[in-house]
Amino acid sequence: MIPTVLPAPTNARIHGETLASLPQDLYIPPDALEVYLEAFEGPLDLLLYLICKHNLDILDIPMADLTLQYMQYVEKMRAVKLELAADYLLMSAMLIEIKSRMLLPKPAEIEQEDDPRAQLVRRLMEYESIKLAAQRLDAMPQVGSEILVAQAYYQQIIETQPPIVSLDDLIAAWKAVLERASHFTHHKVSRAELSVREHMSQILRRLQKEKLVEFAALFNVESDGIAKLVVCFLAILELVREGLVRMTQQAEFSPIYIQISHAD
Amino acid sequence: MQTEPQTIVEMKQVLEAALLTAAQPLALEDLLRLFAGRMERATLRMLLDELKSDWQTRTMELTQVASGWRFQARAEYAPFLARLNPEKPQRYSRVALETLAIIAYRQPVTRGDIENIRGVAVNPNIIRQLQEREWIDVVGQRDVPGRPSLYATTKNFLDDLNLRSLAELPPMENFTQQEIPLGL
Amino acid sequence: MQTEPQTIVEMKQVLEAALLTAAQPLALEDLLRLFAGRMERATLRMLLDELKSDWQTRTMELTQVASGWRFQARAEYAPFLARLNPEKPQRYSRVALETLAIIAYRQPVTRGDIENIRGVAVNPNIIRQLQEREWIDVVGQRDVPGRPSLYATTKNFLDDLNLRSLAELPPMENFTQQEIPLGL
Repeated sequence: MIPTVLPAPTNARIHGETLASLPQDLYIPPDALEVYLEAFEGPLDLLLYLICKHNLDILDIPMADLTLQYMQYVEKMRAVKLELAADYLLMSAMLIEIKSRMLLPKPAEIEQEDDPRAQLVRRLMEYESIKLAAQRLDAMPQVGSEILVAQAYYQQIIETQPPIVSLDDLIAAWKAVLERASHFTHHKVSRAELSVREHMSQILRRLQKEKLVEFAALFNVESDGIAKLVVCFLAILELVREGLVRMTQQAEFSPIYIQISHAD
Repeated sequence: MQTEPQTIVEMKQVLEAALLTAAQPLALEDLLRLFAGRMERATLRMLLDELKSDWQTRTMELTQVASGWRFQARAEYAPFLARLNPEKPQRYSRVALETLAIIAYRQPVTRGDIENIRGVAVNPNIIRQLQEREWIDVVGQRDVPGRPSLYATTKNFLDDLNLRSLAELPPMENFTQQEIPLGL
Repeated sequence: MQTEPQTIVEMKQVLEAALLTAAQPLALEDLLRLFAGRMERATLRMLLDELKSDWQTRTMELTQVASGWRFQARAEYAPFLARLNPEKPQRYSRVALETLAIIAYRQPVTRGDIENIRGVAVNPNIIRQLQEREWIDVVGQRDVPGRPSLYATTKNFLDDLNLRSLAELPPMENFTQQEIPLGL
């Protein structure tokens, strides 16, 4: 493969110091030009290559030489593969601009102006460091090739979980029930405070265990506040009304007893 | 280049590393490739047997299945491993949720009550499902022919919904007053 | 029902079984689930350290990467294991690697940023390729006209490169941050 015999430059020269050995000079067979050009990853890559190949100092680029060489490559490129050239043409424009700015005489008062090459140099260096970083990333061991992760077999069993019910689910369900119940107007949905209904269940639970409970014993006068006592009383009345419990009293002023209603 | 494993121990290590990291069971042919042709089948079998017994009392067992050898976690660890990938919790059906809501808001109720309110027969499985979850229980029987069970919600239900008492369920009275003619 | 592990040895066995079968790194949260909430984070860390040193001289090493803990074969076994899969997973092209390097070292970046650094238009296939590998993802949009997507590397990328955090990436050659003395 042709690109492999064209080691793209990884290191340029900085202040005359060579960071890596320079690539050998090129011989480009005409029919391989396209492949060769594709070996470059863009105008910056090509510029770095030219700087490297011609042993130029990246910090003191002779713009005339560089621009000339660059234009030669771009011409070849245009001849072979036009769609490749757009980014390269943009760079030519930039190079020519830099070159012309350097040729213009500078008035004394703006002598401190930045070297017009500075931005290009920054971009070249940024790109150079990204190229190096990319090579280092590529050299790192990766899961799937150098790194193999333990993945022994295990018999999967599914731990079943009970369905989750949120308060919102419950309320939505209740709303749906009420909405539909409104169509059955013959049915009476009695209205009672929820706390009353809760007490009804609690009293029933207690009566199942204790069979017969004295009325007064259902009230926890010491600990429950008035509100709770009232709720408890309402619950008993509701239980009686619904025929769920029976109240008995042997004689006037004798204790009242409550028990679950039994058919017998 | 890597030096080839020389000792029995080193050979077993190569086998162990391969079998622990393989996504599929490895056939004898695969395992032979590990040693680049410098391994006899008989020796390989012997090594596998040794490796198997090395792991006898450990977390994995080396087993032979149809397509080859693999390490697998011993069955006793399966219940723990299952906790890593819990099945997505299911949801109750609409019928079940409505049944639960009726029991919560209108307890104590019989199946007949629930049927009256919903206008359809109650599936006994749903009642059983809620009982098994210990969210509802029977708190008595109504004193009518057939003595139907009265259902109410339990403490467990309150705990699971993070409520201290039923009174913390949002009151639906405003809603019901508008929508339903109440039989007071 | 499974009895919960009681001793340190039993707890380490549950951890080992989970980590040897996981295929993906397991986060501390995952590992805590193995014990159904009956494990302190500090204890878990201690157990992991012990497990790691138990395996010190064995075929696998317990390592911590960005998204959690995993067992992986020691590097010395890689050449043998490579013989099992002679087809090397494809490495990325230079373009893809440079794009990845820019995202890794300069994140979060837009396509425009990548184009500025590389001086060439970004091939959308390369971005897609890296996204499909779950090495990069979109972490937001830059608040400029067009609201271009901002790309960053993922935990998966770090996991696959055996890193715990971006700080462990090889340091970048810092030509650009120095003042550039120009030969005027």
